[in-house]
Amino acid sequence: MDLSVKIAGLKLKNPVITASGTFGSGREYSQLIDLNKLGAITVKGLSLNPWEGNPYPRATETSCGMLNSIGLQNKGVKDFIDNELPFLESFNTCVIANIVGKTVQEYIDVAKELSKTKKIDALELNISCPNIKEGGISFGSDSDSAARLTSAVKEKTDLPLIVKLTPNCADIAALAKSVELAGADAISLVNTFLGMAIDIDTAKPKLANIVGGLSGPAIKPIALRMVWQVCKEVDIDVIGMGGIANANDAAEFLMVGAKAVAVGTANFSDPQTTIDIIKGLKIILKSKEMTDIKELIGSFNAR
Amino acid sequence: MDLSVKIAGLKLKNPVITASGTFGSGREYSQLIDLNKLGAITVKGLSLNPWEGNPYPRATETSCGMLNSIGLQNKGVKDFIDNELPFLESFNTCVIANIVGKTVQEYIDVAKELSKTKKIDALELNISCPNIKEGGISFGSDSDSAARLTSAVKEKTDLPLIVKLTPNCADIAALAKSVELAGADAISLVNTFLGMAIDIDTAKPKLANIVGGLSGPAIKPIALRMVWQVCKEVDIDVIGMGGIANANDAAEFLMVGAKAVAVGTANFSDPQTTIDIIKGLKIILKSKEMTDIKELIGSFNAR
Amino acid sequence: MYQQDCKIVEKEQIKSDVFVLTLESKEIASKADPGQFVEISCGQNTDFILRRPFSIHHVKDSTIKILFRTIGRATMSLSSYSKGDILNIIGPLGQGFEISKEAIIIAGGMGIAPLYYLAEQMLAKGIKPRVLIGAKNKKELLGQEAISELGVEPKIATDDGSIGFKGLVTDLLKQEIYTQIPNPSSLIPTLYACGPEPMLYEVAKIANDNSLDNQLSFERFMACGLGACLSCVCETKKGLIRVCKEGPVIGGEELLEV
Amino acid sequence: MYQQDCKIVEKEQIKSDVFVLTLESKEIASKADPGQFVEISCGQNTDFILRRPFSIHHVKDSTIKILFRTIGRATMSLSSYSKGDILNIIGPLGQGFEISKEAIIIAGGMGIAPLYYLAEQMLAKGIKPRVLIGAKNKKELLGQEAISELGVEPKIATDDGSIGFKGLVTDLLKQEIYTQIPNPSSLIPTLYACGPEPMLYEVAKIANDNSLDNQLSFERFMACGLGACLSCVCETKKGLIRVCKEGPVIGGEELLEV
Ligand SMILES: Cc1cc2nc3c(=O)[nH]c(=O)nc-3n(C[C@H](O)[C@H](O)[C@H](O)COP(=O)(O)OP(=O)(O)OC[C@H]3O[C@@H](n4cnc5c(N)ncnc54)[C@H](O)[C@@H]3O)c2cc1C
Ligand SMILES: Cc1cc2nc3c(=O)[nH]c(=O)nc-3n(C[C@H](O)[C@H](O)[C@H](O)COP(=O)(O)OP(=O)(O)OC[C@H]3O[C@@H](n4cnc5c(N)ncnc54)[C@H](O)[C@@H]3O)c2cc1C
Ligand SMILES: Cc1cc2nc3c(=O)[nH]c(=O)nc-3n(C[C@H](O)[C@H](O)[C@H](O)COP(=O)(O)O)c2cc1C
Ligand SMILES: Cc1cc2nc3c(=O)[nH]c(=O)nc-3n(C[C@H](O)[C@H](O)[C@H](O)COP(=O)(O)O)c2cc1C
Ligand code: FES
Ligand code: FES
Repeated sequence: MDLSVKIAGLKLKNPVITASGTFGSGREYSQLIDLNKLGAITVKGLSLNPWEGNPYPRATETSCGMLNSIGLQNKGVKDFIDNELPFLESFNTCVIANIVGKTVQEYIDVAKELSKTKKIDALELNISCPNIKEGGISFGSDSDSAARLTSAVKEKTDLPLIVKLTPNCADIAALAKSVELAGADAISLVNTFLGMAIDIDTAKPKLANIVGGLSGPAIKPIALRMVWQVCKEVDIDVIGMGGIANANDAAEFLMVGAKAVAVGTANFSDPQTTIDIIKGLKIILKSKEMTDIKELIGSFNAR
Repeated sequence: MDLSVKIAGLKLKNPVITASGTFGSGREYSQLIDLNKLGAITVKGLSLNPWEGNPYPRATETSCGMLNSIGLQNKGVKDFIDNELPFLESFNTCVIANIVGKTVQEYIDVAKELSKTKKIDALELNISCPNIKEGGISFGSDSDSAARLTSAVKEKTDLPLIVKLTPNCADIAALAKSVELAGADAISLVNTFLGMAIDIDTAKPKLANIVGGLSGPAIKPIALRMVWQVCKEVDIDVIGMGGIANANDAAEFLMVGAKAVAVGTANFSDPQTTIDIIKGLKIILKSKEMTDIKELIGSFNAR
Repeated sequence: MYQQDCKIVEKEQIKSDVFVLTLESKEIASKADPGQFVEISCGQNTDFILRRPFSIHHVKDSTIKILFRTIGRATMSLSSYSKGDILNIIGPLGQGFEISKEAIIIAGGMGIAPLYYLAEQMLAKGIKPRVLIGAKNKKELLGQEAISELGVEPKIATDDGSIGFKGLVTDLLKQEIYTQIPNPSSLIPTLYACGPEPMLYEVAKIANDNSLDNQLSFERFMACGLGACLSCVCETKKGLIRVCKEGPVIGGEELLEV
Repeated sequence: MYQQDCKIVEKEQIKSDVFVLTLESKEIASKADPGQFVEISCGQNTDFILRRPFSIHHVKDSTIKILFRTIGRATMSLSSYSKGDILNIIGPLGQGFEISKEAIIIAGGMGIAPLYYLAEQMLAKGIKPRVLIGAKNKKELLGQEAISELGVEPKIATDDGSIGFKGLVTDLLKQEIYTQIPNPSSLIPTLYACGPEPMLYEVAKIANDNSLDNQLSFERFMACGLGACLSCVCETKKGLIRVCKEGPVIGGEELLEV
C-alpha cells in the first residue's frame, strides 16, 4: 500500500505531519512514539532572536477545543540549529521549519539561516499567528501584504516554501490565490481562529493576552470548508489541518484535495494520534479497495 | 432583582432572547416552556414570498456543534402575519421579526408588511445567512453593501432595526461600525460560521448543499471575541449569541458588553435552556452581590 | 408533549449491540400512540449536543420501553446507563399509525421498534395483524420471539436464508399479497412498515401496484424533534413536510416517485 | 516516560468529593519519584479534550495511586469510572522532590496528594519528617489519618479552628520554626510544600526569611504535560520554565517576588 505523497516536490513517506507549535521539536514525543514513522515534523515557530511569548495563563480549554496565546515563545533560530536540529536529523522523517518575524527582513534572515544548514526539507511561512501584534497575522490578513512577504522570502531561499494561512479572513480562496501568484510552492491551512474566554467569577479573561487562537475538533468543519475552497482555487499543493483527531478526519481533508494533513491539538489529547492516523488511513484505503493514498486525495464527490 | 434591559429603546423583561431559526414561531416550544418568561422571541427568517429552502439532508452534528443548511425555508411574511403572529401576540413577551430578501426591495417590502401590523417590536435584518446564494450573506460580507441595505430598510420602517452580522469576515468591528453609521439601532451577532462535513464512506457531503452554518458550543470562543470587539467599537446596543448553552455562557457575553443574549442551538439540546439561563443569571447576580443585570453588563475586566 | 427526567427502571441487553430500556413516565405512557417517538438526551458533557429520536417500543402502566442498537456516539453513551439512572426525555412526539381493521406489518431490522407496539395495540383491539420481519441473517433478527409471545407467528425473511424465506422482506410481502389465500374476512389490508428507506419505498410501490393503503414510518436527521428547525423535511405530494411533526408515519400515497 | 492503558484495580471514595484510584502499571510504578505526576485521559467522546495532571500519591508493587477532588468536567468524569475499567495514562512526568535529611512537609488541601508519597519515601529511607496539614475545616481535612498510619503525627491547622491550630498552615509553620525546640539532630530542615499558590509563596517567604531550603510543587494549566506546548510556563530567576518539565517542583529561591 502506497501512502507516500509529494508536497512541492518533497516526498513524504505518508501524508501525516505534526502541526507547528504542538509538537515542540519532536524531542518531547520521541519517548512515546517512533518519529521515524511520521510523514514530516513541523517545528515550533522560529524567529531570529529569542522571543519571550505572552504572559501566563496562555491556554484554556473550551468545548471540544482549546485557546492558546503562547505568542511564539522560542529560543531563536540559532539555538534551534545548534541544539534541536542535530536531534531531528537522527530520524528518518522530513523536517519543516515554521518561521516568524516582526519585519520582512527578519523573515528573510530566519529563512536564510535555515536554508544554509541544508538539513531542513521545507520552510513554512507563518503569517497567521493571531497571538502577536507585530509579525504573524499582520502580514497574513490581507492578500497584498501576504503576497509581498511570500515573494520576498521566496527570492532568498531554494527550499520549498509553504505559506500558512490564517482563517480569520473573509475570502480564504482569494488569499490563497494571491500567495500562489507570489511564488508559494505550497499552502497550509488553517492556523487558529481568534477567540476568547472569561472567568465569570473574577470577570477577567482566562488568557492573560485576553484573546487567543482556537484549535481542536471544534473548528474542524470550518477548517475543512476552507481547505476545500483553497484546493479548488489553487494549483499548488495544500496541507490541510484544523481539528484533525483521527483517520476519518484526516481522510475528509485528503478527500477535498489536501495532499497532506497536519495534526495539532490532538497530540495533546493523545500523543499516539499521528501513528493511529497512519494506521487508520491504511484501513480506510483497504475498505475502499484502494492501494495508493493518491486515489483518496481529491475523491470528494460534491455531486 | 432587576433583569430588565433596553435594546434600541425596546424594554425586555430580561436579556434572554431566542435566536432566529431555532425556535420556530415559538409554538413548538410553548408546550414545554412558558413563553411569557422570555425576554423576546426572534422568529425564523421571513421573506416576501414562500421560500423552499435547500434540499435534504440539511443538518448534521459535529464536535460540540452542528451544521445546518436549512436555507431559510419559510411560508412568507403574509402567512406569518395571518397564522403565527396572532399566536405570538397572546404572550407577554417581545417579538422580533428576522427578515430576509433576495433584493434590497424585497427586504424593504417585508419590513413594510411587518411594520404595518403594529404587533412587532423590532426587526432583525438577516444579512448573514451563509446558506443561500442570493440574499443573506451576499449583503453582509462587505461593509458597503451592508450599510446600503441597512439605510434603505431603516428609511422605510419606524421599528427598531437590529442588523445581524456574519462572522465570516476579516474585520467584524469595521462591519459593525459601518452598519451603525448607516442607521442601525442595534447589532446582533454572530450568525453561523460557514463549514462542511463529509461522509467518508460515500465520499459525499453530509449536507446536500455541501456547505452549511456551524453553530453551538464549538463556536462560542470566536463569537465571544467578536461580540467583545463590536461592543468596544459601536455605541448602539449589541445582542450577543453563538454557542450559549447556560447562564455562565450568557454572563460572559453580557460581561463583554452585550445588552442581551440569544440562545439558538441549545434549544435543541434542551428546550429549557432559556428558562434555566434566566434563573441562572439571578444566581450569578446574587453571588456577585448585584441587584441589577445592568451591573453585570460590561463588567469584564480586561486588565 | 412532556419533558421529564425519567428513571430507568429496567435495562435489558438482548444482543451484543441491542438494548431495551424501560423508562418511568406516567404522562408520556398515558399519551403514547404506536409510531410516536421520544427525544432522549443521551449524555452529559459529551461532544455530541443533540438529543436522539427513538420510537416508543412498548407501553405498560406508567412506563415506556425503547429498543435501540448501538451504532455511534450517542447510542454507545445511552448503553452505558444503568437501572436507576435518570434520562431527560421529551415525548410523545410526531404522528403515529392509524389502526385499521386488517393489517400486514412489515418490519426491517430496527423497524420492529415501533411496529411491536403497533401489533400489541391492534391485538388489544381484537385485530390480528400478519407480521413479516426482515433481517440480514438469523443472528441479526429482532422481534421474532416477542411477536410470537403476542400470539402472532411472524414470517421471517433473511438476506442469506439463514432463517425463514431467503430474500428481501418485500419479496416475502409480494408472496404474502399475491399467493396467500385472501384473508377470510376479505377485508383489504393496510400495510404498515418501518425499516430502511429503500424498503419503505418498495412497500409503497407494492401498495400502489395493489391499491393498498399503507403507512410508513420514516427516519430523518432531527435536530429539534419538535417541528421548529426544519432539518427533518421530506418532499411529498403535499409539499415539504416535517418528519418529526407531520411524520414520522407518512401515507405511502403521498411519497413522490413511487 | 510511558503511555499505557492501565486498569483500575481499586476505587475508594474517601469523602463526598474525594476519590482514590489505584492503577496498575509496573513501568510507571517502577520509575515514579515523589512529586512527579501523570497525565490521564479522563473520558471518551467528551466535550473536554485535554488530559488532566494528577500527582502520584502512592506507589506499591506494580500500582500507583492518585488522590483527586471532583471540581469540574474531567474530574467528575473520572469519578464515574469503576474498578476494572481502563484509563490511558502518561507518566511519570516532571521533576519530583529531592529528599533531604531533615524535613518539614507543609500540605494545603489537595497538596497532600504528592506529599504523602514523599513522606512515605522519606520514612522508607529512615528520615522522619515533621508534617503540617492545612484545611478550611475539619470536614475538608485530608490525609491526617493516612500520615498517622505512617507513624508521624501530623499537626493540623484549620481556618475555622474546627480541629487543630486555628489559622493558616503557614502560621503554624512559623510557630514550628520559631517556637519549637530545635530538632535534637540540629540539622537545618528543608521545607516541602504543595497547596494553593498563595500558600506556596508564603512558604517561600518564610524559608527565605529563615534561610531554609525549600521545594514547592506548583500547579499550572497544562495542555500537553510533556514540555511541548509552552502553556504551563512560570517566570523564575532562571527565566521562563515549563512547570510540566522543569517542575512541578521548584526551588523557592528561584521564584521572583518573594
Ligand atoms: C423518528 C425516529 C425514530 C427512531 N427510532 C429508533 C429506535 O427505536 N431504535 C433505534 O435504535 N434507532 C432509532 N432511530 C435512529 C436513532 O435515532 C439513531 O440510531 C441515533 O440517532 C444514532 O445516534 P448515534 O450518535 O449513536 O450515531 P451517530 O454516530 O450520530 O450516527 C449514526 C447514524 O445515525 C444517524 N443520526 C445521527 N443523529 C441523528 C438524529 N438526531 N436523528 C436521526 N438520525 C441520526 C446519522 O446520520 C448516521 O447515519 C430513530 C430515528 C428516528 C428519526
Ligand atoms: C502537576 C499537577 C498535579 C496535580 N495533582 C492533582 C492531584 O493529585 N489531585 C487533584 O485533585 N488535582 C490535582 N491537580 C489539579 C487537577 O489537574 C485539576 O483538578 C483538574 O485538571 C481539573 O479538571 P476538571 O475538568 O475537573 O476541572 P475544570 O472544570 O477543567 O477546571 C477547574 C479548575 O481546574 C483548572 N484546570 C483545568 N484543566 C487543567 C489542566 N489541564 N491543568 C491544570 N489545571 C487545570 C482550571 O483552570 C480551573 O481552575 C494537579 C494539577 C497539576 C498541574
Ligand atoms: C499550543 C499551540 C501552539 C501553536 N504554535 C504555532 C506556531 O508556532 N506556528 C504556527 O504556524 N502554528 C502554531 N499553532 C497552530 C497549529 O499549528 C495549527 O495550525 C492549529 O492548532 C490548528 O490545528 P489543530 O486544530 O489540529 O490544533 C499552534 C497551536 C497550538 C494549539
Ligand atoms: C437550524 C438553524 C436555523 C437558523 N435559521 C436562522 C434564520 O432563519 N435567520 C437567522 O438570522 N439566523 C438563523 N440561524 C442562526 C442562529 O439564529 C444563530 O445566530 C446561530 O445559530 C448562533 O447561535 P447558537 O450557536 O446559539 O445556535 C439558524 C441557526 C440554526 C442552527
Ligand atoms: S427536527 Fe426540527 S423540525 Fe423536525
Ligand atoms: S503543558 Fe505543554 S509545555 Fe508544559
